[in-house]
Amino acid sequence: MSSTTVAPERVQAPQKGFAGQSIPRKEDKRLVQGQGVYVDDVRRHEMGYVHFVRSPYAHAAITSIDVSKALELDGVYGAIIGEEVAALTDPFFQLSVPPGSEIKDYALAVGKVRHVGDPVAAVAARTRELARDAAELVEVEYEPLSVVVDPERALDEDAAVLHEEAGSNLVWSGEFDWGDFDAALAEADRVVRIERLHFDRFSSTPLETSGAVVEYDRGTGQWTLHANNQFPGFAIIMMGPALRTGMDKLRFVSQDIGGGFGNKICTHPQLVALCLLARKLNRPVQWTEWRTDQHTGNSHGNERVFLDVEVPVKADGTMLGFRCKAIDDCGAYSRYEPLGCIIWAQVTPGLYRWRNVRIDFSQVVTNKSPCGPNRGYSRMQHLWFTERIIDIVAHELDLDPVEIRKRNYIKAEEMPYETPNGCVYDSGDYARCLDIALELVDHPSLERRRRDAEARGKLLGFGIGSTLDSGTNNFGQSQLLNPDLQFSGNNEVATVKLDIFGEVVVTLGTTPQGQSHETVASQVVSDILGVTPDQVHVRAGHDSYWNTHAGFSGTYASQFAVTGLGAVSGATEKLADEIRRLAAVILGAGGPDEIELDGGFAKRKDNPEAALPFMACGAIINANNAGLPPELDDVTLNCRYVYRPPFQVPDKERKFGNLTLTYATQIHACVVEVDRETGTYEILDYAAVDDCGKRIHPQIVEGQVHGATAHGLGAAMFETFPYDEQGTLLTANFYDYHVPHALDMPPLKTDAIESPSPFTSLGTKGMGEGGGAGIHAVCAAIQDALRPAGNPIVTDSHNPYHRVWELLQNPEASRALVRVEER
Amino acid sequence: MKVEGTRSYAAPREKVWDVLNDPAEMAELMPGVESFEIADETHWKAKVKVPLGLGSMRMSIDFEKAESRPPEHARLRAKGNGVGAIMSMETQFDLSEEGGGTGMRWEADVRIFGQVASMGQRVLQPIVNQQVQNVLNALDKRVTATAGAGAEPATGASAAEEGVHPGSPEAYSDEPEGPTHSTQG
Amino acid sequence: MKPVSSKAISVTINGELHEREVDARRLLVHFIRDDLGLTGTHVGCDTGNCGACTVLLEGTAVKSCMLLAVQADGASIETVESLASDGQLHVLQQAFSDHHALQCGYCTPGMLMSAKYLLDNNPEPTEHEIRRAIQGNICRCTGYVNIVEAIAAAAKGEVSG
Amino acid sequence: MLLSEVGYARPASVDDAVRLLAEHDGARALAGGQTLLNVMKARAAAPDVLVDLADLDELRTISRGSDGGLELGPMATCAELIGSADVSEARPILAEVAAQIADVQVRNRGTVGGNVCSNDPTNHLPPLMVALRAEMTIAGTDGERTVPAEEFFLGVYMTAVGPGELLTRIAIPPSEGGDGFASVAIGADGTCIVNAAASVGADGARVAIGCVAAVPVLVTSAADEETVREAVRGTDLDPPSDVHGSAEYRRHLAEVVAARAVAQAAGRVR
Repeated sequence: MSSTTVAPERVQAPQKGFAGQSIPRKEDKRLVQGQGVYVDDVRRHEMGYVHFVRSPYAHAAITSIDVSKALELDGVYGAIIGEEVAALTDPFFQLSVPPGSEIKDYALAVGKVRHVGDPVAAVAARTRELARDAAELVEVEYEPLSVVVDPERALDEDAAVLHEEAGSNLVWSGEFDWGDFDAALAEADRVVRIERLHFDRFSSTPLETSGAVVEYDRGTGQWTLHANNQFPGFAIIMMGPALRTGMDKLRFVSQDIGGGFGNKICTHPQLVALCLLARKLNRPVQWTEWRTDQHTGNSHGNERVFLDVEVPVKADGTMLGFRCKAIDDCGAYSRYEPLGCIIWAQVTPGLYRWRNVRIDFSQVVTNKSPCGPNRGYSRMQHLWFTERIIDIVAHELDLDPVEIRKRNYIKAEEMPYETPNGCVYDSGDYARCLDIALELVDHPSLERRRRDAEARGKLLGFGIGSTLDSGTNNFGQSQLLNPDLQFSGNNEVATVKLDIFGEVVVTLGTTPQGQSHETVASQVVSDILGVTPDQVHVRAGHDSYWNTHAGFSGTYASQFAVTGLGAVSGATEKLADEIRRLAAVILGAGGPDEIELDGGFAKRKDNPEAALPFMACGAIINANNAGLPPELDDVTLNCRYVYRPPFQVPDKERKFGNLTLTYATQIHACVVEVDRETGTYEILDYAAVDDCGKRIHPQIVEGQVHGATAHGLGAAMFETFPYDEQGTLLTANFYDYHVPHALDMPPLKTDAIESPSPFTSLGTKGMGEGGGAGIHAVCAAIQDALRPAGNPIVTDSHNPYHRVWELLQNPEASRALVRVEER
Repeated sequence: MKVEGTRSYAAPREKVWDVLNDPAEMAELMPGVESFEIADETHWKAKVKVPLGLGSMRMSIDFEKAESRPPEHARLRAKGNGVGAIMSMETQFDLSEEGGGTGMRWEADVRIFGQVASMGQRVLQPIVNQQVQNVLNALDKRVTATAGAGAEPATGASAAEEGVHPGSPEAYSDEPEGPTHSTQG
Repeated sequence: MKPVSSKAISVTINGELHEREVDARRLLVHFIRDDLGLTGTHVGCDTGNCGACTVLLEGTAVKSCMLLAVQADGASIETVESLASDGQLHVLQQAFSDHHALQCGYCTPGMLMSAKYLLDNNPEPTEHEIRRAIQGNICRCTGYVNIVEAIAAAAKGEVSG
Repeated sequence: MLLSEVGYARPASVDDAVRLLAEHDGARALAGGQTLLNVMKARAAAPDVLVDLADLDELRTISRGSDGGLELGPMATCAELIGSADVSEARPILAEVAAQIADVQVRNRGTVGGNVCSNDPTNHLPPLMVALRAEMTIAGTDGERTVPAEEFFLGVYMTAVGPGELLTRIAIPPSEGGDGFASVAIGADGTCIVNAAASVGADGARVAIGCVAAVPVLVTSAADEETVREAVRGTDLDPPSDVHGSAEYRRHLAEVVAARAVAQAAGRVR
């Protein structure tokens, strides 16, 4: 059985109340019975099923589109093509400065297609099958153009340009220069140079694909989108101007969402096409993305190349920083981009005391699926890079990977720690987490196990992955990319009310996709109101008409534990205060301070017998309010709170400032065994130690650790989105894109410590995106294992068996990418 | 994907040329041709049902004769549209006299786009080889038959037998006359 | 005998007989979801890999996206909606909740049906047998850790409530 | 994904099935459907008529042949192969390999006949059939014929079962020694990158390698590792490259898994 260790002595004892306890999950009862309502479960009378016609070419001019044969098919309701979209909508707002800002991105391809799977038309029909049949009858003529697949060639003189308006395949570029890298070079005893590192393209591919049922109300001009978009705040900001309508005309509704992992943020193009179709056909339209479409045309994680890396190192192994040129590939369109060009800076030095960092960063478009946030967005790529630096330097200088980490880790006593670019790491004890991870994988026995493996003809290796999960963005960082952007800070909303029969009703602005918000919110609310979680009704899902919708509403970027719960606790405190004020008047107490909330009653502290049940409170305000004194005029027992984290706008000149509020730690340790003959390998032992501050629900936190780790291991071993030279995706479905199944996953050992965040009211930190640690740990372990086989260097984040075999066959090829210069 | 090879026919070069350059004759050679339409001397169209074992794939293919130097060299372009697949092919061959028979050097550059390309990448190359073999075998049979009764193919092993369906062993044997070299490209 | 493009079929699902005319090409999963409105059975892929559509056909676990509805004519099928009875969760459902074996819940119905098929045929599975039994079901949230624990607990009858 | 329109028939006898297959151009037998329906969902191939073999119980039997070998009905599922006492007595390798195919649900539906007749180059059973010298009986409107496994597989998705024909029986001779199977797959029991099945008897090793060509590649040699490897090298394999492995990697793995399969088989010689 997978061992799951929880060591209570390491964790603070649960405080009084429900927060800190693993209570039964509220969501489960409906979900285990198949009673969840996911987007494809939503039905509307006479709705049309939509199928998108997609490009078979990676790059081609559209010379003609003819939908007439499709429209002749019995049961087909209608179609829409790019030209119509161009006439009826404006291009989506671009976040970049020139040249990226000039990109014209529409709901359907206009004039040309830029990746395989780019939608060129959409048809709606009576059944799913008919919609598919009709899509096949749409005749599209293409003039194929030359293709840009390799991001390192995208800016070549002779490279085809995807977006002529931009005049270049560059989306954004900029210099980040913190500390004094030249001085660090001068101070170094050695400089380690790495020619090229590559972070591979993959995505966490939620099991439920994207989709929506869209209705249009002619009378009010309002669209209702039953959509599984996980960041409606962003979608509405993108869609409103494109559709030339007001924000309030776009109502987003969701209940259960089958996983998101960031991949359901950038669905706004498809949603706009559906809005147009619903209006044009005057009927509800339904779209569920096919898995193949999800892979070819939705949202991949960004691919990134790190070139000409230089790492100045002192004789004792202390690293002074690094320099590199990074090229990020965002696929064919910049939909959430270029935010990935700055998000990594939340974790600039990784977990290390590196003070001097210089990165020349550029982002390019290529003829591949557009990218978007993917669990660990942009930080994952960067943290993989910092971990590779650590392990390659250790490898080359023959330093122990544990020792070099401990020497360079930021220390617990240095917290809160300001990074070279002004981010403030709130709390954490990396070395302690590492010690626990080492203990879990029985690190002292490593050399013995190595010999045992050798005796069986195998190569055993050990690797560490250390990452940070930065939670609660300061959207002001967008201004470091484009000073004209008017985004900063962050927010989330919740309302908590006491209803007429005394029910506590909580409404969230978040849009959960499996993160258990109903449960966790109920824990926080019940502790404040003195009721049990069972007595707290948290509305399932999200509805932007619920008055709990703010500009940044949604669930992404490890938001909830701080931002979402900040809103919940703020609203609940307001409600508690109102109840106390009401009860003080009714019970004749001296003031609200003399009232306590306990067991569903508001009681006088000096006389607990004088108690007003919540039901009475709710009834008085809502239904029996004659004769209440004027000082209660503002008591509604329906309290809304917007949580705003304490952020400043960063310094645009220096690209300096605090970009996120909290930093959760993940330290993973991994033992692999490689088969020399075939390059196949197996993870024999795996430990994940997490520190996300105060845990409201440890079991849920652990579940997030398991899931994020699985994503990391999948990306390390199996999951990749490779393209051939004509721009065809080679893993367009789950047959070729191998997602780890139960037999592929090693037993996971988990443990946790709690370093409460000093910056959040509950001491919590956002978490859930730390899976990148798995990629680093596997890379490091493979590199360690292969040491006796020619000492190759792992330079790619994705290491399937054949790549490991190639490292074994030709270790020199990778060794040639690394040089150590003695000073 | 490039496939190329050489082949010998026990028929005079003019005979082979005639078959290869007559669209109607070629239509006979291709498996699964359902209809055929000649637009002009250098352009013709075919609707085919490519037999793929698990079922067939319908495709409409436009052919264009791009280059023609009788009786030794010709180059042909074809572009096919099917469900989930677009095929573009450029093929050329050179005929030389070989004793009483004809030697042929041929090459084809085949590109497949669309869903089939991503789903079928690991089998596309052998499938393209199979299809090319089909055509070559049928050609062998055709020129041999029309060159006169009793004439044996120069290399007998590859002659298709009467009544053998497109999945016949002859069509896919790994003999040297099949594609001798394949590269992704 | 002539091939038909649609057919009247009768299928017993969760004990209830359903008679419908269906196109020959309609997949069983769409028959269950769209025609009968039993939306607990999910679709997660195009290729028969993910197992979210797993149902029991005559007591045997199958992926309902790799069967035509007409193939199920005359058969008896159980879906996730059959598991709980009289408001009482099935032991597997309770164990999944106890062990936090679900997050987004999308794979859960298929996972439960695969687990039920396992325990119906092997009441005391080893961990490896459990993992083999759910190998055809992809979960993207849990890393399977808690799912494996939940099935083991259900097999032992160790559930709350 | 969704199928194109298709005709459907479920015949009650093998004769009816053969007649349906012969009468309809573009008809295809539907066995377990675990490959065929997926291909049809993608519309990568579109049979016009599906002839569902579900009611043909005579195609579902597993029994001992008169020679002590096995007679497999092509409609026997992988799960039935795994659970068969006859199989575990006569040629247990069949059950061992069937247990590595895909997953529980697929093994419950997927059939032996479907696996061999689809002949995807990554399938497990084609090389095994070749290694075990299986004999395939094919019925057509003109009667039956029997084809040895090594002549049965003709190309990707192509077998000796022609239009209007149906595979009706697979005969596996009794073991003359030991059998083995080895593969390198994507993850545990995943799609094979290269696989090999071997049978070792008095006359040496017979090993069939899958995933390296359109059809299983048969190699015979002495049963020691070096000779097997040399024999595999001697076949001049030209395997395809794809996302899961280069041609070079597959060529190398072919040697490794062939040697491993033979070693397993040799270790089981009684």
